[in-house]
Amino acid sequence: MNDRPEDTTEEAPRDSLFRAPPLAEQERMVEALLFASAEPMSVAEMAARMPHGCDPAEAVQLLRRRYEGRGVTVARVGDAWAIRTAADLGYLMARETVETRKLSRAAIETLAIIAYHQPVTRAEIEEIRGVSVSRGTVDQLIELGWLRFGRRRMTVGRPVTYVVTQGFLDHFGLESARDLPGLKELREAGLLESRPPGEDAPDLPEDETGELFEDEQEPGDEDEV
Amino acid sequence: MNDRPEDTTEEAPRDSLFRAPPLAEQERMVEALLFASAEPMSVAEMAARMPHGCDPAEAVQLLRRRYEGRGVTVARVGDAWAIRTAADLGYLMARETVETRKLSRAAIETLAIIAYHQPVTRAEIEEIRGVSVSRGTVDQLIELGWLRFGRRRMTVGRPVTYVVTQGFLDHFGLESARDLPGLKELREAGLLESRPPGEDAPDLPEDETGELFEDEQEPGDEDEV
Amino acid sequence: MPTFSMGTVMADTPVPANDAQDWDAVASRRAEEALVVDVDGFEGPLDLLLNLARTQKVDLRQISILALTEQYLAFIEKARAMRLELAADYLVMAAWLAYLKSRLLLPPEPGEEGPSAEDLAAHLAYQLERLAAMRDCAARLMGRDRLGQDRFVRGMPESISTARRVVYTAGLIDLLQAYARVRTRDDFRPYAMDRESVFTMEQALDRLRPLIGSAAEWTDLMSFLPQGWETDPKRRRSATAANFAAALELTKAGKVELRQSETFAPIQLKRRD
Repeated sequence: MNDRPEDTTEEAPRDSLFRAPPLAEQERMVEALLFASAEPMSVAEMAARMPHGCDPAEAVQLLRRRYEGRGVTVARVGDAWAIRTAADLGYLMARETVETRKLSRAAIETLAIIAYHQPVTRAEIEEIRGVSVSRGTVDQLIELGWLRFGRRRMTVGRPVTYVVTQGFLDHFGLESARDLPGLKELREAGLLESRPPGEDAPDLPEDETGELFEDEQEPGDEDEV
Repeated sequence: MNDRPEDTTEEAPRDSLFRAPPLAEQERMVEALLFASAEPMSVAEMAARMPHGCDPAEAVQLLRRRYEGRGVTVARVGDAWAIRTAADLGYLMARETVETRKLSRAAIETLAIIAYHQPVTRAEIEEIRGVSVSRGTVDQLIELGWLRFGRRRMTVGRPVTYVVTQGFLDHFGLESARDLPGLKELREAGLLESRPPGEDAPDLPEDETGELFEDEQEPGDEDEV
Repeated sequence: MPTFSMGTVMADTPVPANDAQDWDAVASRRAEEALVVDVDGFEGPLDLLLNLARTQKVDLRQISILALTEQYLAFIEKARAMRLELAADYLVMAAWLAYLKSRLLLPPEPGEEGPSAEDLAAHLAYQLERLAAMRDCAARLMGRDRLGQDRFVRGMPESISTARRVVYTAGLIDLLQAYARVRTRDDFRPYAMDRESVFTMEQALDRLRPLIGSAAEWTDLMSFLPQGWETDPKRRRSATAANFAAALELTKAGKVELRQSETFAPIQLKRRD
């Protein structure tokens, strides 16, 4: 690192008393400064910290070349310099954690009704469930890609209908919604719950209890949510 | 960068679906991660962010060699890694230093005793210093992130023990507690025992002798640091 | 605490060193310092002993404990003569050293129990050596290239974030069961009738919702028990629990407030406006 030719000082004869460190050493200094600084640093700021006679402008160019293609780069920020993550590696900094959550009872029931009765209107779903269906539940199911709007029903008010999607079929491993077993088959398969409604409420995970207010309201209160 | 030989995937047949990026690319990733983080990062943390099949442990070794003699260095801190400025360039940044709270002599000595004798109980620290340890001393060291509680000693009263932390290693530039200066000499001189070498200390209560075998480790063996 | 001169007793002088750097510097300056001692500058009797031991100008392993004992006792005497208040542990140490001195000077009594005077002296010498070693270690530690002083961390750390993505799990069985549940709700209603002593939370909710409108003032939750459920203990218990759970739900929904002045005191409910 001290292999810089002797002539460096000749370039700055006025500083002969304070011989500047070799350029390679200046590059090290700039590297440390840019690394540790909390703000981008101008050449003047670097010079103020470096020994007399240093040329941070040249050192920063050396450093910049050294970091070409590396995991970080020496970037120009206005008239200052900063070390930044290489753009192509930004994704490493933002890790995604996947959290699995159970679908709320309201959502799964709504989904089931739509799967069995599609195309089905909101009023019909509410009639079957005996409670209103909140916009949030439908939105969530649409966002999950399991629900979409079908054609409007040709009745008074032309209400929208809901149908399940291919994504729904894929997720639940179904060829088509018609393959869903009927009530009789469900009973035979032991899938009918033998508990009266309401009793299973205490078993529900915490966040599902809230649904009583968010979701299951008497039809008519619906839009207050 | 893509000159990785074809047979690499054969080495890890279970990962054949997810071919790891070339090692040079992994080195870039580790570089970006370590530059981005102010805290030391463990190999496991890096691996969690890097693509499947990466080997950050090997990549970090490459990176460490690359930065030898540079303005910043790749430092091992316990079982983690961090980039820190080279110690010889500290004077450049010194003005950035926020005046840290001054440590009392009691705190410094207590810290040294814990580092060299860990895991160590309060009573043992007091024995060595010949004075009681004030609560403020330990609190201050814990607040600095240099101390934490180790396992309780399996003796009467099950006293808590103190051990030093990763933050301690980072602060004092130690790769591990084994690298404490003079540790080997002290051990050889018998100065890390609770009594002079060869002395039986017949006046000690019986249950304290067992502890030497059950729980106490030499500082160098402390893997938790 | 006053400072005072120790005359010839002290050849080098401990200085109250309250921080690392001063302390480091002190080590080198010590020899030239004036012979002024601040008792507060000592970190206990062992520290004082160690400083006295250093005046013997020998390796701590060759220290004369007898001479050290005399030095310590002389120090304490002097301090007392100057009417300095000494902490109890200095006096305890003085007493112990006086005992040790007599044991070292007198021939051992036959049949004497416990460790010999030489063992005690050796242990004291060991303690001093160990303390000196730890001092040295502390100085070496503080003299290392320290973070924030000689070595620096990244000044512009990037946020390394961990985003949370929620994946909903729902299997076919969940779907089928949900449908079955919805479609067979009516079938089950008669079963609920069998459990005549059970008041469910949903029932309590249905009952409370219209009632809370009138609870503009704090009202005892127990007053909301349905008729016919107040006397029979079994029914009362169930209705109380259901009412309480329902009240919590209503509180969570922001419809009512609950309060209880102390443990076991009546729980009171008020409408939230």
